[in-house]
Amino acid sequence: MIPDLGKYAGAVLSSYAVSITLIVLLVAVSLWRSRRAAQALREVEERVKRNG
Amino acid sequence: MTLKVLDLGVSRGGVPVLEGVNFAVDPGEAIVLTGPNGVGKTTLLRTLAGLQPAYGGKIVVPDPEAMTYAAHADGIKAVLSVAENLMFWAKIHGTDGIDGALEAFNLRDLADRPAGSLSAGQKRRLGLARLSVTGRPIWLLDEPTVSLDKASVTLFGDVMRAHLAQGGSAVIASHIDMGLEVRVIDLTPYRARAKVSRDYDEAFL
Amino acid sequence: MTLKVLDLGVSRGGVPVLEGVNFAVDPGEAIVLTGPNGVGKTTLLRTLAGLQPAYGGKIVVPDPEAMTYAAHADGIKAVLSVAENLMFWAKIHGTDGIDGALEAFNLRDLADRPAGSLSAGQKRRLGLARLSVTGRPIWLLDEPTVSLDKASVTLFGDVMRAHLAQGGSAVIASHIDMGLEVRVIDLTPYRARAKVSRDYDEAFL
Amino acid sequence: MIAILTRDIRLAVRAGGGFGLGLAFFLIVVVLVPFAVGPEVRLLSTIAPGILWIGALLACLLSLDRIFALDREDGSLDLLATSPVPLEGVVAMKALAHWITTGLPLVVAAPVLGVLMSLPVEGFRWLVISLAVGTPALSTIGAFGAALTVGIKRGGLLLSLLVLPLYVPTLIFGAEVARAGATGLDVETPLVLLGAVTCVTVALLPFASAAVLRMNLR
Amino acid sequence: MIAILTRDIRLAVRAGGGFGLGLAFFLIVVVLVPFAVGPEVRLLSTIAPGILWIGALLACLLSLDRIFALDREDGSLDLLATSPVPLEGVVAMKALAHWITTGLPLVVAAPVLGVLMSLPVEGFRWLVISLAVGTPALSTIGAFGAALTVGIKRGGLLLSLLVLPLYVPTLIFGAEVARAGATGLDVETPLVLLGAVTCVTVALLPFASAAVLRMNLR
Amino acid sequence: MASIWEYANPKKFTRTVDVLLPPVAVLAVLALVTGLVWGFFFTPDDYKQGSTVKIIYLHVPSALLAINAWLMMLVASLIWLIRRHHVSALAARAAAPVGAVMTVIALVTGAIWGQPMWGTWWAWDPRLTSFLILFLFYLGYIALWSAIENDDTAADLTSVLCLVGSVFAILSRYAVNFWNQGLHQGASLSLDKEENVADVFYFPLLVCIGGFVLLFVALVLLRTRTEIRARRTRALLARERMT
Ligand code: HEM
Ligand SMILES: Nc1ncnc2c1ncn2[C@@H]1O[C@H](COP(=O)(O)OP(=O)(O)OP(=O)(O)O)[C@@H](O)[C@H]1O
Ligand SMILES: Nc1ncnc2c1ncn2[C@@H]1O[C@H](COP(=O)(O)OP(=O)(O)OP(=O)(O)O)[C@@H](O)[C@H]1O
Ligand SMILES: [Mg+2]
Ligand SMILES: [Mg+2]
Repeated sequence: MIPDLGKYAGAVLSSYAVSITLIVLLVAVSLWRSRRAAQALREVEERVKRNG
Repeated sequence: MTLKVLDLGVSRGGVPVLEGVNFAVDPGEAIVLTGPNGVGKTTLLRTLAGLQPAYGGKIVVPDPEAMTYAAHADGIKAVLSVAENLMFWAKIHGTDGIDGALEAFNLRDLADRPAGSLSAGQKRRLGLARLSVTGRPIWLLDEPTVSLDKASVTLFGDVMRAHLAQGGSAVIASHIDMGLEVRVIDLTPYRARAKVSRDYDEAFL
Repeated sequence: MTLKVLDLGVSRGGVPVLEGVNFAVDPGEAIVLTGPNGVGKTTLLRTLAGLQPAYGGKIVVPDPEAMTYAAHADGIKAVLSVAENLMFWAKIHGTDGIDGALEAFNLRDLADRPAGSLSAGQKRRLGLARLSVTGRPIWLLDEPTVSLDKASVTLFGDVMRAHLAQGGSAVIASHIDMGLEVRVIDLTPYRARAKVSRDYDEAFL
Repeated sequence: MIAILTRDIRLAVRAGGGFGLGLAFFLIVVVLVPFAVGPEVRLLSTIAPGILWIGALLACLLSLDRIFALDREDGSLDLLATSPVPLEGVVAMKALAHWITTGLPLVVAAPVLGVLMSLPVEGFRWLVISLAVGTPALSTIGAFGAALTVGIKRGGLLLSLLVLPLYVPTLIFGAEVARAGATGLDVETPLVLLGAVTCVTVALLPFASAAVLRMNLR
Repeated sequence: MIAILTRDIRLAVRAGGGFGLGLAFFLIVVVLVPFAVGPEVRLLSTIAPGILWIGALLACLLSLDRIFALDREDGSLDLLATSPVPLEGVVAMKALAHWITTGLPLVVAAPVLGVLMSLPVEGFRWLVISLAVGTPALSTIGAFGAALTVGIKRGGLLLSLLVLPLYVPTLIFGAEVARAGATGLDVETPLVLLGAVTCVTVALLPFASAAVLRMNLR
Repeated sequence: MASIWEYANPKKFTRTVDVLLPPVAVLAVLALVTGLVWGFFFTPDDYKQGSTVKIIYLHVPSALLAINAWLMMLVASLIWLIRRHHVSALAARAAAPVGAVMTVIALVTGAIWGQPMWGTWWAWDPRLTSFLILFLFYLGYIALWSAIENDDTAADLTSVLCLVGSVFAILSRYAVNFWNQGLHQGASLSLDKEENVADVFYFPLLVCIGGFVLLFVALVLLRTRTEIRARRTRALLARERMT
């Protein structure tokens, strides 16, 4: 499956691993924060609506 | 030099604190702002002084450089002497002589003391003495008599009367009675009732 | 827990400020120290609290850890919330619960606010609330009601009365009447008359 | 006591300081050196262990004034001094909090910066070990200096002046370990000495610091 | 305006800071380097110009937070902002005062420290010239950083993080002049560039700093 | 015609993001997967660089984005300073961590590439060095944002920092070039066909760049919306506490 990378396999694979991990982390953190912010806002807005 | 405040709104930390404040202070007049802790006296004074932008309404004053502001932090340098501290502000404002101010606040004996070694009340007197050397007509004072003993409160009252007699004016925030016969404005009714808008803006409220 | 002061002398910056001060404070009793600015109230309180050595005389107290001191600087961290600030001092003093203190000084609504965003009077209330969480019987207070509005002064009076009723005591420096019926000691007569001695010692006076 | 530790760490994190900033400073010093001495790899790798140690030392130094000065300004120190917690404990906890927020991140980040300075690969391990053993001493000594200058407004420079000479033994042994490690020489002797310096300072200096603080509060 | 200059200098002198401390820090950094990298003269004289520049830069950096933070804390900055003096003038005067108390002593003392670092004698002149031309930029850029962080308690580390990248061009050209001078190469190009950087920063940055200060006072 | 500034209304912007985000995100994932799979599995090795040439599909797009993210922040900062639209300031804030991560990816992949190609992880080559400085600028920018409590003040200050920082970044680039001539590749994506990398590498690279750009857009939209909501939450909470 994985193409023959020769003696540079370590370099190529590790750079893909690092980059993809970083990107996935960034996306995950962004999504998580987005969800939390949406949730917090919803709660506050509901409270505001109830209390006028 | 009339200071007019028209429908003024002030905010702190992005939140409206007071709104719809209206008053005018004519030369020779002083007003006292009162209201419970946290109502927004300090915020209002800082806005008048031009240190922060108003949130709504208008401040009308012929010359914004006519005002001077004195807060809890007096701009006193601990390592400079009392006289040196005053002299600096006199030079900055291009006025001459600090003798009058030293005299008025009974600071002559302390003139050569480093300001850092003054007691709380003595420091406060120095802070008030700075007002006289600015030579500006409109004073904005935030709790000026804090830590002052009775004699010093009287001194302050005398200075204030002299200032008003010369056509000066003052806006004073205070909780305690200073023995001045002046107009009192209670800020409690002007508390901001920030409206929450659906299509948010105005910093998203 | 009676605090007794015997012929006490205090000094500041190496200069004697007060001498021959005598008084005793019994449990359930509070005294107010007055005197003109610079007479030495703050210095006396700091000496009582053990923050600086006495210059002469004696402070008799069964347990030096029975006292707690509150000055203008309240030890408030701007980035911590009101509750976090109080909680820290409660933990340090091994007492439990800050609810009573929050309640007593009407800070419940502000509990989650960062302390840096409080107004002058609100900050002062937080500083006073710290006293309750220390759980100590003898309070040494330096101008506690500065910046407080009338309602808060009343709150403070209530807390003080409750403290005294529980057998606590207090030494308070103040220029203004706090609505407490207590013994007042004027420090003016105790001003130090520094004698210059020929064979100098005592830091060369 | 734990309350002091957690409070100090929380304060450091909230104030935007926290773990990141000491690290960033370390990084910057390391980046600036090549700009100043030129980009030749041979030269850089020779001076790398020394410069990394100096960088760590300065990063530590710059955050020292936070240990006591803030607490002094807002009156907390007066209150802590009259609290039931012994002042020695306060000092030790504050030094520990300083180490956790400054020293520890440096130890972790050192290898990355070693790469920037072309440090030979064999040197990495010893660099990290020397920093791990040495930085607690830096924080403890720093707390002592901070206690000495606590009464002085913006005593930053004076503090550096007082503390840097005290850092010399730690620096010499620490850099020696890192240097010997990088060139494959014997690291044992300097490492033992470095450990000894750290042990002695950590054990004894908090008492001196507490005494100094008490004098300063008067 | 002159009043601000004299006051700031007087404050620096009275606070025990003044001329001595920046200098002392410079000295200490220079003294520590041999401890860290080892005592070989050849190595030291190669890195001497760079290390001296880094020392100057750090000495400058450490005293930056005094420019505005103290005035902010005690309310002077509010009062200065509402005074008849334009804020740009205040910033410029304060940067000048900082240069006089920090940069100027470094320029004067550099040759002495050059001796300690075995700098070749021909390099002295260019070291001094490069510092004289470059340090005003350091103070002005520093004042900008100090204005940015004036609202932050103990923003020392953040200040360094913000300011050091801005120092890069000055450092590169300055160290290049000193290095080229020491090895007898052409100094003219980097010197002209260094001068240009200084002129531009000194002429423009005070406006940015004043704007930033106004934003911070709100 | 409606003015573009209408989108400066946070509510309107949020709604637009709600509509725009899913397709952009899907496209980004598609392009990224296509480009990376194509590049990793179906391109030959370079005769000189061997299989390491595959790193180009990560290195070049992230490097491009690292620079362009800063440019975007600069533009957004200018809009905030001149027209005072909050969304613009928040977009700059949202982009900074993305740009910083891109810078890290470029640095790390470059370092890993450098080991086999130049025999060293790191060299003080001008392009590398100026990237490191860019990273420092990102760090300072993010740190300044998080250190200041008042949102508007933070927006003001970081905007000015971005402006001044850009000028100094260009100056530094110049200075660094003067200080050292480097090892690093020159531009190889110019329109001039002659100088380009071979086509086999070129097309998957273009797809990857497209994927990274789309990813950047999606992330900035998402994070800006988050910032807007957080800001509104803060404002509502503050108001609630006040009354
Ligand atoms: C830590 C090390 C490295 C860093 C920080 C770095 C950074 C950069 C930067 C900033 C660009 C410019 C993107 C642009 O402006 O268009 C770039 C492009 C490039 N880099 Fe690197 N690089 C590094 C190592 C390497 C190595 C070791 C190689 C291969 C031998 C390499 C090959 C390339 C190529 C082929 C390009 C595309 C050139 C172009 O299209 O402009 N890089 N890199
Ligand atoms: N940074 C901030 N963020 C949010 N709210 C704030 C901030 N700073 C102050 N406030 C709030 O703004 C209100 C007005 O404060 P201000 O200091 O003007 O009150 P004040 O009338 O001067 O009170 P005092 O009599 O106690 O001095 C207070 O309720 C305070 O809690
Ligand atoms: N470092 C110092 N060196 C010399 N004298 C000092 C020093 N600090 C304070 N003093 C003086 O000591 C005296 C006592 O000061 P203290 O602060 O105790 O007065 P106080 O009674 O609390 O006054 P206030 O009512 O104004 O708070 C004052 O006259 C003050 O000027
Ligand atoms: Mg107030
Ligand atoms: Mg007092």
